[in-house]
Amino acid sequence: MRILYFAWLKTKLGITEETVACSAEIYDVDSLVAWIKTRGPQFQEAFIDMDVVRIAVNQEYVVTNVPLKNGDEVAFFPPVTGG
Amino acid sequence: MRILYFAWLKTKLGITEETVACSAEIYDVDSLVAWIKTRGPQFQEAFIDMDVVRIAVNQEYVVTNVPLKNGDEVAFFPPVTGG
Amino acid sequence: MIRVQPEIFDTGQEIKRLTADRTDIGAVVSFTGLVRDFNDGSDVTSLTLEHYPGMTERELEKIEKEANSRWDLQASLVVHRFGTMALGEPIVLVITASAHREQAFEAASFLMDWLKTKAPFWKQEENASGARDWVKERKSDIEAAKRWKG
Amino acid sequence: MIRVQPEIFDTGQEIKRLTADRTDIGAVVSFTGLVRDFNDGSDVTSLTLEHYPGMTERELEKIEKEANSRWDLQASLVVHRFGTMALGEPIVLVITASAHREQAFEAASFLMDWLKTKAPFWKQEENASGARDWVKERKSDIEAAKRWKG
Repeated sequence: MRILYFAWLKTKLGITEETVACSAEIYDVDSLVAWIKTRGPQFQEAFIDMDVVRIAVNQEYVVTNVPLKNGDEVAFFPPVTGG
Repeated sequence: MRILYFAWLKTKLGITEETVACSAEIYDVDSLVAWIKTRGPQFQEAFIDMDVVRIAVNQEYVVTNVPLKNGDEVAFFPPVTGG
Repeated sequence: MIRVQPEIFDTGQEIKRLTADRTDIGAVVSFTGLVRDFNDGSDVTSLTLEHYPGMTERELEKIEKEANSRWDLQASLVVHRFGTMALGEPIVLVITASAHREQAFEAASFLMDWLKTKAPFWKQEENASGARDWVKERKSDIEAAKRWKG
Repeated sequence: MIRVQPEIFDTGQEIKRLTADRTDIGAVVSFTGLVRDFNDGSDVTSLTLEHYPGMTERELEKIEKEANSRWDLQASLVVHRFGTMALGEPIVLVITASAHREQAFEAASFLMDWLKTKAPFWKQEENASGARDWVKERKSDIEAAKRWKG
């Protein structure tokens, strides 16, 4: 899976994009987020309040937990502020 | 008084503008309209339905009867259709 | 600012002129009304607008002043043409500029609704057979203007 | 039509291009969003917009499609820039063209409200002291978007 981070999530984590393989531990959005939070204090902190994190799978917003497979594109970003 | 007619009122009456002196007979909007209607069938017809005639005195809309004096500018026109 | 003129205008140029060198404007809304080929089902070939010189300017100024009292505008412009115009030509232009978009949108919409029912202009349409007809007042315009009260 | 680009655009030229040689359009509404010097009280000197290439286009297309399904539009255009832009420069443009003005006004307002809450753009403001801050989501934008339901 391709994982993308935007705006302050990108700045805070220092990552724009990474590749993560699906596994017994990482198989849906919730388990992916849980795994990301184990990677260090800045990850823990960035994902502590999921009310300010938006999630898109394959460039579509998701608001519930959905299954993930290798090849998916998952993006994490703050509420949008364009226009 | 200067009397002005616009749009279909002008076309129907064949008058753009005329001067009428105030008198014992013509002293307010209602008496002016009453006098105009005596001037011939096309005048009678043009003013038969006052719901489709708008009146301005000195370039301000009036919706009630107001007194007139020499020097006033009185305009009769249909509901506006600009924009 | 208001202008009543027979000459054609350019919406883009008017927007540029109104907002040039301004860095306090966040939102600009423009409305352009154009001569279109069908009005209420009849085939229009050209349009002639008559107006009441003097009163027209007074009414447009009043309407613009009212918009500026109701909304927080940084700039506003109303341009209305008179005379004969061809299909596709612009008739009327409203521009509103504000720090916030809702203000600019509402003020522009209000300006058009009030202008439509208050500014002394009358449209005469010419159709393919050469007949000229005075355009009738529209109920929808009266209803639209009522939204804003006052 | 939608476009996502770093280049500056000209509202007037875009209106012209969209309405050229059309005689069926009665009303054109444009909204232009500009970089302004104050946002929520802080002194802004420039603005940088990040976006999510691919998803941005998809979202804008969805929003434009939704507007065209809700209102009777003869033409519509959404242009959104990304990258760094100076004070006074345009950020976003929405144009709607319709036979009737209410349709054009409402659709333009809707497009902006949905774009503000759905299109994946993020603003970073630079202020006089060189500090860069990510702009926070506005409650008023969320409320505005709710007006349209769906």
